[in-house]
Amino acid sequence: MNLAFDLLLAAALLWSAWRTLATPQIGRAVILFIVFGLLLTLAWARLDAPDIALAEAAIGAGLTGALLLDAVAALRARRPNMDGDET
Amino acid sequence: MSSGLIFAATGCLLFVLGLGGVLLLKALLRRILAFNLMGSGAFLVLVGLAQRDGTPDPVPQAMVLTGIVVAVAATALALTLARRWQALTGREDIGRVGDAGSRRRSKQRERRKAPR
Amino acid sequence: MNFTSAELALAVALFLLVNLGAALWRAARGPTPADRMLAALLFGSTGTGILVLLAFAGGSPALVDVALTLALLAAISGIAFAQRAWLGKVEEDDAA
Amino acid sequence: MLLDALTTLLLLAGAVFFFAGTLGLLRFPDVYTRLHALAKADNLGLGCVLAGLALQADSLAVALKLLAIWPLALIASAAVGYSIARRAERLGVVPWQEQDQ
Repeated sequence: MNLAFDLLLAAALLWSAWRTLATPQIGRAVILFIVFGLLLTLAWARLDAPDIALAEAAIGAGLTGALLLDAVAALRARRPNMDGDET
Repeated sequence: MSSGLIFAATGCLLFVLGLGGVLLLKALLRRILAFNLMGSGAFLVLVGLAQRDGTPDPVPQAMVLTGIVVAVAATALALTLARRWQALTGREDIGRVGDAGSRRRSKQRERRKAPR
Repeated sequence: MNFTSAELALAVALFLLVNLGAALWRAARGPTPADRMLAALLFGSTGTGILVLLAFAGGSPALVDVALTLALLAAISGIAFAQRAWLGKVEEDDAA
Repeated sequence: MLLDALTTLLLLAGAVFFFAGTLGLLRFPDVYTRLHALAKADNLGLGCVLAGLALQADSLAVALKLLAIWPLALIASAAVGYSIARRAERLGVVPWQEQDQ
């Protein structure tokens, strides 16, 4: 059962990483990257590294996601040919 | 096959995926994402291979912990640079300056081609 | 019933991971950006459950702290999404 | 023995609720209903799992820490759910209604 857990987690990691790079829309890619970070937290937990899992949960899931989403919004708002409807 | 070995192999594949993304993708945000994936792959290899016969080795774990924090700082810096680059030049990718890879130019070319 | 509790915890964790696989499908194909973000939030709450179960099954109590952090901080990206990044229909044809 | 049986029951109930949440996320028609599935079913499942594991904890401190996760997760989930629903409403996402008739 351990082996099945690890293999499934590895497959989910690889698939989300691949979709992150392959989706055409940058907003979707960022959300998939957040999902990748959450899955990576589980991977650190499986690798008996709770301190790294703690750092990844705080940084990879919270901080990096917020930074990337903010950057996407800022780039989109300043793009000239597309009027981002600011509400 | 232990879980360390499985995740080390996953880390290898992630590194290759991220490297391909960094080399092949044009948009800056995507390159930053690919760079982060590459770093995560390297971290997985470090921790996974350090876990011989069940007992984890604390030194690579400390290195990876530092590396994660540094990666976030580097990502924040890269995002700031990308925003500044877009504010200065209006572009979201880098190529050679004056290259036809720019998004606005290819749009113009399409528009020129369209009426015929 | 010849389960020990640790094995049961690992089995439930595996089942939740299968659930996460299904949610990954929604995160990749969801029609609107909000659906993708909701899938990411599901990863946060289900991931908390998996971490607690792994802490029990693997016998390392430090993972409970990780679960606590994950439960609180997975919400941050959701808030950032709602406040800053979700601007409406622009995202649908946004090819950068 | 009773504690073991209760833990088994609570863990299985938690798995069922988590499964219901995922199923709702996959099958419900619009943002509001999916939000509802996510915020209610998943947190109930998390509460069941936490209560079931707290019964097995070897010290009171560990059990209390396990049980402290639940209200915090509830607060975080409520904040995110409110935020996303208000944003959707302000963007003009129309709530889904039964199409036929």
